[in-house]
Amino acid sequence: MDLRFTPEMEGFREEVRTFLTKHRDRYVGDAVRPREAALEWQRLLIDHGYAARTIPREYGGYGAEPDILKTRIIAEEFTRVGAPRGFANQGISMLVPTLLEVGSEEQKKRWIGPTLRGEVVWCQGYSEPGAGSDLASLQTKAVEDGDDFVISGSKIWTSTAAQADMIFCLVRTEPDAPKHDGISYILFPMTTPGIEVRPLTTMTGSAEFNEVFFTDVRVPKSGVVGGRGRGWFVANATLKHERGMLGDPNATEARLHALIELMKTESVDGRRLIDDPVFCDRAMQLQARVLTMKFNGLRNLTASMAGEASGMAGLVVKLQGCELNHQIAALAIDALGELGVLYEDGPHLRAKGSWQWNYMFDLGLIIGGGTAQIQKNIIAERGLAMPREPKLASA
Amino acid sequence: MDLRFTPEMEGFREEVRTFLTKHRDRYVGDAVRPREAALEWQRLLIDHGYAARTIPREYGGYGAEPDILKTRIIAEEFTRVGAPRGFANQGISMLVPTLLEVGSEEQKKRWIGPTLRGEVVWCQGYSEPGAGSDLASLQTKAVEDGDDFVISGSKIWTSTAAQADMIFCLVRTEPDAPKHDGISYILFPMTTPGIEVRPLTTMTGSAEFNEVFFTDVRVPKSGVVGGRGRGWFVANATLKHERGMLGDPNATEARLHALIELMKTESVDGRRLIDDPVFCDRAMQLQARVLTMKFNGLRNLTASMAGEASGMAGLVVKLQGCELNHQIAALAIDALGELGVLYEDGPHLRAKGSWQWNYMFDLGLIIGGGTAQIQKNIIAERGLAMPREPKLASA
Amino acid sequence: MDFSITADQRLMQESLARTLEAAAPLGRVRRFAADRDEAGADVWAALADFGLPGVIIPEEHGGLGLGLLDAALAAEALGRAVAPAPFLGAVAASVALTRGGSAEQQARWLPGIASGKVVAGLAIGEAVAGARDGMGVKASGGKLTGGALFVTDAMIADLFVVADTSGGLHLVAADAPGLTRSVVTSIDLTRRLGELRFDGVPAEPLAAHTLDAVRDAAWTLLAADTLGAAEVMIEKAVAYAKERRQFGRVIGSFQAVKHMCAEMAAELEPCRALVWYAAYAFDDAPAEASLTAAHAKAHTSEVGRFIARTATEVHGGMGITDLLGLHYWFKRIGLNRQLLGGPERVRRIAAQIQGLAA
Amino acid sequence: MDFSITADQRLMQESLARTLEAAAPLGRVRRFAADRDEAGADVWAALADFGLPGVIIPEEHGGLGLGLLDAALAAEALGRAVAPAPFLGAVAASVALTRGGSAEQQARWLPGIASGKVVAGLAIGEAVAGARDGMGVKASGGKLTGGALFVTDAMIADLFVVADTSGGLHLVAADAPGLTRSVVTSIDLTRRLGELRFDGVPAEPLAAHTLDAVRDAAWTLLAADTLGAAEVMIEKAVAYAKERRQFGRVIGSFQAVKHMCAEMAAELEPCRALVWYAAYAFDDAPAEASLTAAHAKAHTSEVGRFIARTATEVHGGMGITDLLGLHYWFKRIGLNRQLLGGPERVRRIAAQIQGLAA
Repeated sequence: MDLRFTPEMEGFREEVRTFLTKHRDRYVGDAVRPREAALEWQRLLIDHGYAARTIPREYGGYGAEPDILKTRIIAEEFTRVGAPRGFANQGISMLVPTLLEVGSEEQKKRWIGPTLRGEVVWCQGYSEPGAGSDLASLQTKAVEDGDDFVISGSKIWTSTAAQADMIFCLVRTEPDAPKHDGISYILFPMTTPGIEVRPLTTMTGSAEFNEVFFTDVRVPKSGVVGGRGRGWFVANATLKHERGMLGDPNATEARLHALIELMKTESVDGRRLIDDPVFCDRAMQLQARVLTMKFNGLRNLTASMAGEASGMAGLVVKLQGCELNHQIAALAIDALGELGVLYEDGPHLRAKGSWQWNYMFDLGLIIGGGTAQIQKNIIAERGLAMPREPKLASA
Repeated sequence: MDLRFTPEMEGFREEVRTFLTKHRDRYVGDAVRPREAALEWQRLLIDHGYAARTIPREYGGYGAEPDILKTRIIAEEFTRVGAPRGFANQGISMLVPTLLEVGSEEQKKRWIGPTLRGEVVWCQGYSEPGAGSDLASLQTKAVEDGDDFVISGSKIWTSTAAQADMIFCLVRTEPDAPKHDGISYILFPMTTPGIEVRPLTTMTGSAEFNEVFFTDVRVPKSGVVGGRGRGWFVANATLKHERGMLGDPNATEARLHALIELMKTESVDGRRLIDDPVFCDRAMQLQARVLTMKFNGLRNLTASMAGEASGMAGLVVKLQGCELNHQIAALAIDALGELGVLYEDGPHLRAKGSWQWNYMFDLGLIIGGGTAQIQKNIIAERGLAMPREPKLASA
Repeated sequence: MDFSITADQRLMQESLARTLEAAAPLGRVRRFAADRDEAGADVWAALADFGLPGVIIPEEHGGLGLGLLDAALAAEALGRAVAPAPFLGAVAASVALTRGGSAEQQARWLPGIASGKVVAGLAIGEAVAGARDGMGVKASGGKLTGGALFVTDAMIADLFVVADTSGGLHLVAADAPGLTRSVVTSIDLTRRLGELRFDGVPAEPLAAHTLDAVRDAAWTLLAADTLGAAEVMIEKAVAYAKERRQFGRVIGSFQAVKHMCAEMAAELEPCRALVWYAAYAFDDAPAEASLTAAHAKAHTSEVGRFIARTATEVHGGMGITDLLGLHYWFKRIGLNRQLLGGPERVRRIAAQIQGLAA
Repeated sequence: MDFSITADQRLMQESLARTLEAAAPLGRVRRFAADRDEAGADVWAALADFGLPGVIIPEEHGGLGLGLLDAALAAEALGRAVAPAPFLGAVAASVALTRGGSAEQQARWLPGIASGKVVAGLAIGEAVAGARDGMGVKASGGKLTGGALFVTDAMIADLFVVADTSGGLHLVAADAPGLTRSVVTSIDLTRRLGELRFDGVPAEPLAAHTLDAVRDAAWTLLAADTLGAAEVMIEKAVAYAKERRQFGRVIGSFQAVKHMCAEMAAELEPCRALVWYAAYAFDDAPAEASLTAAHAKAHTSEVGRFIARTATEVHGGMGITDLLGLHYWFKRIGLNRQLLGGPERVRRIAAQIQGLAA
């Protein structure tokens, strides 16, 4: 346990600060389909190792060794000045790590660089209307035809489907194999004929997701990643990365900070919200949880950089992180009282309604990417070696 | 919905008050083995219809019609002056209702009266070390031998076993029948040779329960209640009464009242506990729950007196009532701070350590008489018609 | 002589449910939610045919002459249907007038309210739940100045019940000079809120100490509305759990899902008795009315949040989609929770009512 | 350069666990609990052989010269073993002396504490958690007057670290004139508490502003003790759930039981990182030390209560029996929760530390 900053590290911090000051007028944030200025900023970040830091240079990354302290310094300095941290889309957070683990050399060379630079935008085709928690029961079929597969079926919960160039998708290529062994993980363009995207409006009032329908979509077999019939195992590697992403402790800490600022600036009957001991106590309860998840995250990062399994400390991140985000939003709504239910627009709306938006969207995150119940099964079975759900007499 | 008191009811209240004033010097409370004065007080209560009120006169009760208002008036007036309400042991709350439902005429005549009057003390022999939640798997066997059964095995969680005259006990009389059909419900004296009682100390530090061991205990077959092999169904009638008893809303209301008094009289750094907004808020949360359970109880009483099933309102009483009692004790401990952990004796101890005692004992009640998990199964299956636990392939 | 609702009350509730099925099915509610300028006049007309606006108004003024328990049972039905209707204002104005109005005021306003022709809005938020954003209404010389937020049905109301910052209650006609109103949008699009600005607006004062009764009635109705909405969420969750299959079995056979449903039911069912009692006490046990109304409001709000969230979870991803529309109930419960005070605020008042807090 | 404990620290913890298995198995703890006058000298001697009393005392004074993180890892092991030992007082006195003692005081006391021969009791409860029952100590002219409750190891201590009501810290020898002590019994019989009465007792003042450091260290150790005790409760619950059969299967195959275990683990595991960090910050990031120690204490107490209760429930009826002895861990967690401030009190201090509360 040693988080002190050596002179070398303080020098690195100075370097980051200098970069951020110098390029202050070039800050441009993430977007599904980034504009040229954002693409330029992203390239600049990669060139300096502030994005895609540990991804090998040959695939378009910066190629640095993992270093927990430098990673922390970059995060701290970017957060301090509010500089955009580079793209964090599903292509970068899910597909790139998967390709690095199981992609062919050609796939890595072809896709990782453009994805990192924001030139290729991806969407994910995993869940289906009938295959949610039980993802392995997916039914979208890919029938072999010469060098191609012909794909039919549908996917749901596909965010950015309308803007994406490409999809990484799970399809059933071996209909007669046991359910986990018949799936392949395949990449193909969203411009392929036969693909229809329908926006899926949620409780927030916006369509954060889509349904995607495939009717005889012909795609080359060469798009398969990690071997035909191996898709379930490839996808599980990817899901692991998603779970990490959903429990980002830095984002949670920023949200708590915003909550406390809100409570210091807002008042009711002339009394600041933070001066209400009941709300203050709840804020402190959440702050303790934020700290546990922040330090738990540093612990996982240390383990991951040392090539060690993070064990229980890793398994709990998604369950606890998503719930915590939801609870922070809930306290903001409660402390705002009647103002807390306002939405959409109007002069009395706070933070563009983002507390309510988060409260609802986070509930979706608690459900998505493995429901809380599935997470608890995983924690019990993998973390505590408890028995798996027994087989049924009638199943 | 009409809880107003008519002049007739006000007259009844006056009658109760007169009784309580007149006999003020005769108040004697419950005990496992009551003294003569307590037995006299109990008889007086039965004679006036303040105990055993609705039990037929021919079996030693008062023989009144069910009347929710009179019941409520009696409870209120006795509580107001702190008069003991008559015995509430397992014989009265569990065995008597069972005998009334399924006992033979001879069993009713022989046992109900002496039990009501406190002359015969009972204990319950249901659970076994290997049969807790899965009570029907009990293994204590009763082997037929002429007019007798010879009983071998052991029971656990038997309170008052050391003081009891008699036991109502579940034994397996038909070893080859399906597990629910091989059980009989039988009454026999605790003085029968071959019975050994060992106290079972719990986390409270006292032995509220016992283990009871049977070695070739010979008892007459005539003690069977409700028919040989019918014991499971007889016991379920009794368990229903136990569930009602464990969720007594009057006791919960009294405990909340004591908590609020405590918070008004105790202080830290010169400030009363009730003036701490965080503790006050928790007290109000619990008060709301106490009110829900109080009125839910009146609703159940109304249904029961009208001969209607109470449905969901009845199914939730044990789960919610036990938890609420536990939470009230928890708040008392928290509000008392470091004083809250004191126990046993000493000048700084509050209420003889009863808050800690209740906190621990109530946890036992949450577990006993059907764990919280079993209660939730019951609520889901009986109340919401959800599927029962599916049969296993290997079971 | 009992703690239950009567057969008549049960019939009334069932009949109202049928009326709402016809007049305000989910498709109708969706149209109301989508068109923010739509007044929902057809729904209100159907409820007026039923007599609902005058449920607690004495028969001599054209009402049904029933009690707050009947109004609460109606509110439960409205919550079940997530029905758009200015019902809260109608009952609140009825209470304000019957408890605090002169005979003349009663005769002038109650028949219109009872018939549904006069729509009433409730503007007591600041006095009950505290003032934010510089809001609050001052009364001086029969005129009102200031602002009120979170006013129910502000844009379609003909009459407002307004509380000033000292707790006085006033009637204000919607066309009174100096009154301006604007839309305020909440998450719950099945109800309409607005903001009122008062610039020396003439107002009719009501009797002192009427605010508490109006508040208690409104709290009880909000609790009943949440009760109804939460019931439906449980029913939908249970039905979905019995139908949706994953891993070769219906998800309702998984103990985790069963227990989520059991916990929802165990939390909600006792709320019903408290809501009933609070409504009963309003008319028949006045000493207990404020405390039980406060607890009904606060506790049902907490339970409602738990159910809104848990029922959504049981539905998995479908729970958050607009396809299913479960979010209408989720948001209805969300608005009920905050309107006229969130649980923490209302519990503080509950403590004050008993002299346990300053 | 990392967020983890070192291989040496892990070895030390494992070795301490073996020492405790030998010196303080449950049977030994039971005897300590049963005989209230027993001092547990053998257990303390074994720990002294290990060097534990001087874990954070500089080597020049006979200690191991390690940091609070090492002490916290030791406290975790003690909590796991529900071991009776005056360890909290030893570390607290070490902090008091190293941070607030003169060179002379350090030389006089630290070697004895390091060897385990001088047992120290901690009497700062009133200053940290508030005074009840007219307690509190006043300092005047080098003498102390008043009373202190919940003093650790009061009856066997040779030396007390005492806080006065203005936050000043003092050393008091157990045989100082005017000092009387008496037993106070808590639910947790694996630790001993007592009451001190001061009647003009001579005391040695320590440097100003030392109390916060003593408090932070003590909070961190209490959190670590709960962490260890809660770990064991989860382990025991999981083991029992895998072994106990009902309805023809092990109860751990029921999803309800699995999820209870999963929830316990999910709550506890992140506490570990916070306890580590609080201990690390105590030595290496002083600006964050008080806040993280407060949150470690309060949050681990809340999680500890949840686990104490849930692990007991998983054990069914056996969980509450003395046969199994699970209650020793339950009560250990219960005392840790309240000692030096319950969670609400400590969270209030956490808010004050950040300037969020007065």
